[in-house]
Amino acid sequence: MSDLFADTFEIMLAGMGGVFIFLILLTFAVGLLTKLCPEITAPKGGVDAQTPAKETPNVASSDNASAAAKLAAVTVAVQKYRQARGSAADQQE
Amino acid sequence: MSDLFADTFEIMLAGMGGVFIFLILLTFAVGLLTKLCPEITAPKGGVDAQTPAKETPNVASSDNASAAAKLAAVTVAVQKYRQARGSAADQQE
Amino acid sequence: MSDLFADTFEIMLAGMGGVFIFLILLTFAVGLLTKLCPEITAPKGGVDAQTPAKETPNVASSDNASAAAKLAAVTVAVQKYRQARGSAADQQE
Amino acid sequence: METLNTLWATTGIASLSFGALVMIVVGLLLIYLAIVHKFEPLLLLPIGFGAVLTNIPLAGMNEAGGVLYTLYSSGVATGLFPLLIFLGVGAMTDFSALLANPRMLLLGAAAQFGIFATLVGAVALNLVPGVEFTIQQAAAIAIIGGADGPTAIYLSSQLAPELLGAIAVAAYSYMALVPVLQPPIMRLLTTKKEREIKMVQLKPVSKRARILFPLMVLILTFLLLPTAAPLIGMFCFGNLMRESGVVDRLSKAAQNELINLVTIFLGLAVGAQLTAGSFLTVQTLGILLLGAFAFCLGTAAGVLMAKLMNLVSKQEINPLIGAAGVSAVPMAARVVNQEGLRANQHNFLLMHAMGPNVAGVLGSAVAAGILLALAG
Amino acid sequence: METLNTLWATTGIASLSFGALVMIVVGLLLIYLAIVHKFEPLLLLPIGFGAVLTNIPLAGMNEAGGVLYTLYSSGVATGLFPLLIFLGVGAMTDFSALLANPRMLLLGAAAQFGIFATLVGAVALNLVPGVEFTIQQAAAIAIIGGADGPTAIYLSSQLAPELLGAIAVAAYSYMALVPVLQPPIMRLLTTKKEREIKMVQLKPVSKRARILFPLMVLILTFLLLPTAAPLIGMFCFGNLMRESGVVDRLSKAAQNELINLVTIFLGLAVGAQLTAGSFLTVQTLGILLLGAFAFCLGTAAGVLMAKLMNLVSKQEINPLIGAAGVSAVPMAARVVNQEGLRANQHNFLLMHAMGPNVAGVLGSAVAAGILLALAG
Amino acid sequence: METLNTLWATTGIASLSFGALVMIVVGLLLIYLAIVHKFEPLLLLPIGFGAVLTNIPLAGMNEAGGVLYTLYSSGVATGLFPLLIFLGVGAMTDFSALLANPRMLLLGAAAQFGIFATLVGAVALNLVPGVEFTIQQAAAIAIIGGADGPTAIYLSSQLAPELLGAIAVAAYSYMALVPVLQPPIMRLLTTKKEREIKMVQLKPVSKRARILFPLMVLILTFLLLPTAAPLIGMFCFGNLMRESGVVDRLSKAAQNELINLVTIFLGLAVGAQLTAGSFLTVQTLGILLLGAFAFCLGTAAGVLMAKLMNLVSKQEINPLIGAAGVSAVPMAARVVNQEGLRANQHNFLLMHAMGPNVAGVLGSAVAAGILLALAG
Ligand code: NA
Ligand code: NA
Ligand code: NA
Repeated sequence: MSDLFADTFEIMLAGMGGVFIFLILLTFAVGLLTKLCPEITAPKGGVDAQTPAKETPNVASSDNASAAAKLAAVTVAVQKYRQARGSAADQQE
Repeated sequence: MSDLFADTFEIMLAGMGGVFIFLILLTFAVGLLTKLCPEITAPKGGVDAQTPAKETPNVASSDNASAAAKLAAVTVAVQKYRQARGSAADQQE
Repeated sequence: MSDLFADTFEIMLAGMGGVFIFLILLTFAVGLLTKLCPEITAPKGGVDAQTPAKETPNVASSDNASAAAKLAAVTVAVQKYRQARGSAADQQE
Repeated sequence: METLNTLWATTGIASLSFGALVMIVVGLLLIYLAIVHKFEPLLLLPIGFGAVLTNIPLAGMNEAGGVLYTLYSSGVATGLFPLLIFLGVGAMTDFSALLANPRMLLLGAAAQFGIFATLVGAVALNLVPGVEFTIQQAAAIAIIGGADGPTAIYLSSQLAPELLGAIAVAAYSYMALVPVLQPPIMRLLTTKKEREIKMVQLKPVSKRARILFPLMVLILTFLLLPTAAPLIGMFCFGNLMRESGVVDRLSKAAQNELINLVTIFLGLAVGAQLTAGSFLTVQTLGILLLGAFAFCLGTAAGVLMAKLMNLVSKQEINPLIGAAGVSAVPMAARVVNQEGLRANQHNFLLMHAMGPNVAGVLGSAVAAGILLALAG
Repeated sequence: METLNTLWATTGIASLSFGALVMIVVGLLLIYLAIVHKFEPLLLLPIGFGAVLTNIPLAGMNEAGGVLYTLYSSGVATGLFPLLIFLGVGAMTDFSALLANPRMLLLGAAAQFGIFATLVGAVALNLVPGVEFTIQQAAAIAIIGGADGPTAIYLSSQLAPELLGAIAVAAYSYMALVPVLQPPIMRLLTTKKEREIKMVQLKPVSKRARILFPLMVLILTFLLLPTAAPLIGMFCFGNLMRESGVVDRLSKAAQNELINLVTIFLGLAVGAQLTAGSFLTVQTLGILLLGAFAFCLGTAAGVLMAKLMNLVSKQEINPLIGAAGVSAVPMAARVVNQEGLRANQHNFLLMHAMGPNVAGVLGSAVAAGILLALAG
Repeated sequence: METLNTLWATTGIASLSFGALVMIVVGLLLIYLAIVHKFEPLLLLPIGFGAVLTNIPLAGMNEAGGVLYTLYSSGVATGLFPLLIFLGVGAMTDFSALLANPRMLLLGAAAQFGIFATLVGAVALNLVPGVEFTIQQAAAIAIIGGADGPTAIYLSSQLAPELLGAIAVAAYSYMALVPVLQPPIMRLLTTKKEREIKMVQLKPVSKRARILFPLMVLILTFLLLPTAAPLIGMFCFGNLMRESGVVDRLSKAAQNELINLVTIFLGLAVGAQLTAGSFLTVQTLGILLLGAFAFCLGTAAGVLMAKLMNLVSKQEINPLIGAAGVSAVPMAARVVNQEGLRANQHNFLLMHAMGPNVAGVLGSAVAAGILLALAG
């Protein structure tokens, strides 16, 4: 019994040690990885590009934005409609 | 042979009896169930709440409704558009 | 060794022959098939029917088309919105 | 030269047997019925194709190591595929109409008379020389009257796998023929006045009742008829996933991906049982005959039960809806609706027929459980 | 008459055992918790249903030839289902938050203390008369502290299949109880000031880094801990499919169809292990007790590790996020966010807690590998 | 202390073998090619990952009980997975272009010369000391020239499973290299004038013809070449589901869920065959060499056949489209289109190349059937 206890205790120590060794090594590896593969600044522009789009619903009264949005809405809707009709037609064929 | 016949006849009687016993018991159980778990009147309100929404396309000329609908349309469409662009961007990356 | 060679060579000849026989027979069979099951002229009309729909986005400035497209947009968007709300309601229930 | 001989020996022409040829024609016929006449195409197209493949000589697709054999032994012989289909069907079934009017369960019970009368009929056919059905085979044939594909396939995989191909073909064919078989019987047994009966609108059913219903059915099955537990259990599991509202993604997967993929596999594997040796027999004729008999009797029993209920109870029901008790969801309910409209242009019975229709699914699963218990 | 006797003998009432009845109630209780209290319904609803089905007498659904047995032996005993779930989870996991702040891995490591302390605790329970856990069983129980369902099921299928049912139920129940179990511990071990710490915004991570990360984890596993390769390998495969961007249709199939279908099968098969003989034991009580112990210790260790890191490093972290290191994705991260908001209305910790949260998944898979190596 | 020793003994470093290391690098290389160079990523990413996993020492993922072994033995050794993929490919294939111009079948036939010439080539390689291919192995290698992944995997699982890994890698790699391998050959064998030939527009094809086509192919297979029935049969089944229009949900399931899930499993299981013992051999070099040889010969044969047809017939065809006869759908057709545009900016050959392209799929399935009959 106390043998089993001692073994288990040893497994506990070795186990926690193993988990920490593995994840500490991984920490360094990730640090290295993100240093070697930095995020290019492009995404910031990407975020900028997205921001106005996100705000569109709020500024829907402003002319240009709303016109663009409407066009998008129309395009999407017409596509949806056509798809729906198209697949219905397929089944009736 | 006539033994098999008799057996089969007995299975028929026991079978139809069993089916009826099972489903009659279930009938009473369902009666009890629907009595214990009545439908709350809320859904009627739910239906009311839905009705104007359903009519929206017909009253699209009335100002408020159409404005709301347009806003919804624009929002959906812009989201769709952005998703589409977003995933396309992902693949081009 | 040279036996294996001879066998393999024979397989090559029989194989190419077999492939050609199979696909030549299929060629004749397909010829017969398309002769027996000609395409009816209807599909051309079908293409015609689709053409104006495809052009809609381009003529979005023309009044009628854009009105129809807007209606479609609104309808789709409202349906989407209702579905979204409906399923959200389901989960909150 | 020898190579050419070998090649010739491996053509189908060289080892053509008459039986295989006939079975390939049978397979093509099923495909024809599925595509041109829309005979239960989801099952009969794969079954027909499986029948063609299994009868191609030398291909060995239904022998150990072949793909059809693999599908059959892992999915049909174990009962797995039909039970998974039943799970999906449970997830697709809405019991609202039944819960709103639980007396409809009686119609679903009565329509199972087709099953048990056919059991006797199959044993009686033993009097014909050359036909010899065991009680297990008779039970597997009788379940055709349940008008429920997965139930029929499951029961015959357990009781009489040697008849599985013929039974599945008969079950799905007659389900496709419901619009032809049922109306004459329905009209024969009802007066025009009865067919014109309008039924009161159904009350809405609470979500809680819809959630508790599959659990209640399961508990009843556990107490009364454990042999029906595989079928009814999987069905109720699917239905509980649907109604619980907390596992939407699983419920949708069961209704779509699961049922579609398993249908492809099940159809091919069942079709692979359609070999000359097992199908081109007098027994098959008997099965086709008995199947039609079972369908017609079940329809009649449902209609007559509805008329009996009208004698006893005050709240009238249109006896046409009794015919939907055989299940064949949703075809039988549509046929009822159509006949109702024929009698009176404004008599829409579809929703009312859904009650006996889904009751029939439960009814035939119960009947299958009883047959497993008594004839298994 | 004899037929009626046979029929009676095949009712569930006639062969009811007390143990089976209790287990059916346990199954219904799990279903109740899943539906009404939203206790991990995706798993606990199928597990509960499987528990009911497996305990229906005479139905034999968990005996050779039965559908639950077929699912268990082909999918759980082989480890296939939990590994496929892990593949799908990998395809659903976004490691951006972790890559932006790799120190979070330390929190995921610390929280595994719950596992190893429970290992000792389980062996200590052997001092209680009537309880007798082998080291393999202790290891399988301890992994409950990993707060990760597939890992727990996989490890106990390999080390102690006889306890699988109880371990799975405990694991998913405590994961559902995270919002109840964790907050008191989190508040006890932190000051209000600590809980108010705001963290700096995360930097974006390049696509290339996100692609290389699963490969790096895989290589580290290969070099250091091959016994964890099945779990971590499948997880990394899913994640690589997600991030690579070249196999979108496979990645989506893994996140949807695959994980949904396998969840249905896995749940039923795991539930089928909940039989009276294996569940109604003192051991089960021990498992439930130890599971709670493991969860609480893991939470505490994560929080304390965060405080320790604040002592050493200058860039402060909110110690609440240490609690997310137990995994229980995404529940634990949401609890952290909620506690952060309680301390300061403008303190949004969700994104920051995702780092330790996904680190905890890796941490417990590593711990499982070590237990397989040392106690297997 | 002993525990630490055990732990060390279970690290991958301690039991690293040179062969396994090389194979892991090979796996990573395949992943690199899949992600960065988009080399058939749907297959080569899972294959590469499977190759890494199978070579992790001590993990035993490809030994009895391991998950890769389970996938291989149940899905690849039985031929099930490649056949299901072929079913899905059938459901995705549109034969309209071929039906509108059935002479294209001749190009699909000619391009199979690559296969049979390679068969001789493989046997000839036996003259090189250290290389020893049996006729079965030679046949499995030759099928790489079919430029069709599932066909190659199916045939080598039946004839030479020990070479399956190398053959699959070669087949998919060369299919990815089609834009590099084919254009020089195409230009070498054609004049600029020939490449500028514009082809007449294709007539539309009736729905009925598209439905009857797969059945016709099936019947021809049954009569002439039953050994090709598993491949061609499953392919035609998928195509019939697509064209029939009555089983849309099954057809879509075959094109999406089925093919996606099976691709994940197939890729992992095939990759698991890439072990040092079976891959790091002189034979593998031979296979890679012969595969390139087969591709080039097939391309040349297709182009020359087109030129021959121009000598005989009046309705001119652009000989470039002969190159699409090797299949490699749709990559080869795209390459043809590109080369056509290079010769003349207004010469769009894509639709015309689809005819020989899908003919090549049938052609290599026919060739596989012949090889099974003669070398099996
Ligand atoms: Na029925
Ligand atoms: Na964890
Ligand atoms: Na080819």
